[in-house]
Amino acid sequence: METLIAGAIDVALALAVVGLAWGALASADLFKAIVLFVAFGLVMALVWVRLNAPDVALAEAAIGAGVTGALLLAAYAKLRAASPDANVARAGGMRGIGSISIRILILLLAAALGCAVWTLPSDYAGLGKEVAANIDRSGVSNPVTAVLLNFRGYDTLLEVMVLLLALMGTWSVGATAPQRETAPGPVLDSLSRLLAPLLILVAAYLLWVGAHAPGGAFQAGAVLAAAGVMLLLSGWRLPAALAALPLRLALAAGPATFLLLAVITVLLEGRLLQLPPLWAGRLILIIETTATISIGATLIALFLGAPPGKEDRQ
Amino acid sequence: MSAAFFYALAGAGLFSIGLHALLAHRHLLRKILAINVMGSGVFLVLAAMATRNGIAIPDPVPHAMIITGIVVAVAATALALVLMLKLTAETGQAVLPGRKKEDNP
Amino acid sequence: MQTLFLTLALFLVLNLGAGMWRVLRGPTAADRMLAAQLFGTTAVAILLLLAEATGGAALRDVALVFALLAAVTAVAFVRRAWLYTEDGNDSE
Amino acid sequence: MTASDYLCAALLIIGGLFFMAGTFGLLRFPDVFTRLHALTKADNVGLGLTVAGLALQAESWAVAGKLLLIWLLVLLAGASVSHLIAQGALQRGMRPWKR
Repeated sequence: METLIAGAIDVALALAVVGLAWGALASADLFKAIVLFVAFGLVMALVWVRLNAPDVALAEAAIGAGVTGALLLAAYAKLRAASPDANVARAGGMRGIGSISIRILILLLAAALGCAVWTLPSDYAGLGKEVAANIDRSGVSNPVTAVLLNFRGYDTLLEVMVLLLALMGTWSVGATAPQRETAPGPVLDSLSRLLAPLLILVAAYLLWVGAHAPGGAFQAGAVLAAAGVMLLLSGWRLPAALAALPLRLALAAGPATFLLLAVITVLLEGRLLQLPPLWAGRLILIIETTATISIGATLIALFLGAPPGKEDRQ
Repeated sequence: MSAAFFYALAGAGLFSIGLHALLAHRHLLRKILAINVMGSGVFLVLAAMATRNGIAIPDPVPHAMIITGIVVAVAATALALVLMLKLTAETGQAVLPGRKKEDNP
Repeated sequence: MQTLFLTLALFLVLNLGAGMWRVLRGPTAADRMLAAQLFGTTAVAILLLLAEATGGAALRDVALVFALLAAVTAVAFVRRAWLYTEDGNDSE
Repeated sequence: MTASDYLCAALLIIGGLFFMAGTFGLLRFPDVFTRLHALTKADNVGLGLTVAGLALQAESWAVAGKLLLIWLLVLLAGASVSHLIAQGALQRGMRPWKR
């Protein structure tokens, strides 16, 4: 009985995910597309839970609910401000023979992908055993954190670099359209005053809990970013004194610590990011703390768009 | 068939829907959403494949990759949105300049 | 009890599907946003039920993050996007 | 099943009904203000009863406290967002529906 109901939940969630994605990509109205996409992210978090991936669910929840929606809606507002008829974009899709042949090709591809997924062997051990066998030497007991920061630390190193690169790209494009905002008002003011400290607290909690349970630097960084986004939406601006050097230090802390550690481990242990088991726990905590600050700061800066002080507002 | 395979099929479906939207729409914001949907499809297949080891705890390596992927995707989305806004400010519309005859919408 | 938890979770997932109708229909942007808000609350309830049914304590953390961030998207809508949606601007 | 199990089941089922009522109201009510009313039923009462029912089953006070915190946060978000949207709708010249 229980497996049956659980199966029904799985079927309903999978259908909902596909339906929401379809709706988001097919809707004529751009705003509707964005709202459907936000809802899609929300349901994806439930799917991760059902697939037994609570770490991923946390990341999806924090990024999807805290950053993506605000990012898309702010971009939508700027887009409409820059070109008022930008919403009328249903015209100009591919037409005629091109459209039909594209559809046939996509259907063929979908069938091929479905076949490929279907015929995969249903019992494949993966790397779970290796992770479990070495977890004692990783310094943490949550296997996902162990993979992210110890066994495959180079992935995470590259990942924080990609974040920094994305921000450099964003800053080098320069300021975009000026943005209009409605007045914040007392309700929003008190809401952000209440939420921002709580968000920072929860970010710290997720960072700490990540050592032995779902959580970690990415989730904590995303929650931290949400705190910043919330404050920015309530009319707060980074004080000028913090906008220059302190902001850059926060942005660079994670990548710099990570790079330093990579160099040291290559010199001492002979292999990139091979953490000595005795020190691994403490080193991971240091990387994670700095990475959390940098990920949070980078995502906030990405939401802001132009470098603080350079954004031209009305 | 286990639930995981059903999710994997849904992932393949998401990828296909996203690819179609990426090719069929000219508006850049829709293309950005489409790429995100494609990415989610890939993540879904990865996570579904991670449950194949037959024990309660799935393979953590794909999970770590998905988390990295989610964060990279949001950063890339932010960059893409800024580029789109810049293009709109320059040309007045959020579409890539056409190669030939196609009239402006 | 497990059966009850799971049944209620399934019921709420179906509720989500019904709420999707309001996002699709609108008619105003505020209506779509309200439906998205209900999605968030329903997801929190589903997560709490699943946490109890499957014994996954981490799911409560996911629900906590959802609850904390429930307002962010809607605030972004009110403060930024609403000025430019079809119903939001008197001049349109 | 113990008495607290029965109470838990009753609370959860009534909570689920409030979620259904909220969704139903969101679909059936005529304008944004009445739909706000429907939405907050699910937020406040639906989730409140769900949390109350689950708190009876909680294995520790810490878990019950976390459940309560989650409910309070959703209340805060729901109330603030409802206020902001209602205020915005009024400013944009939408008038509450009258029979």
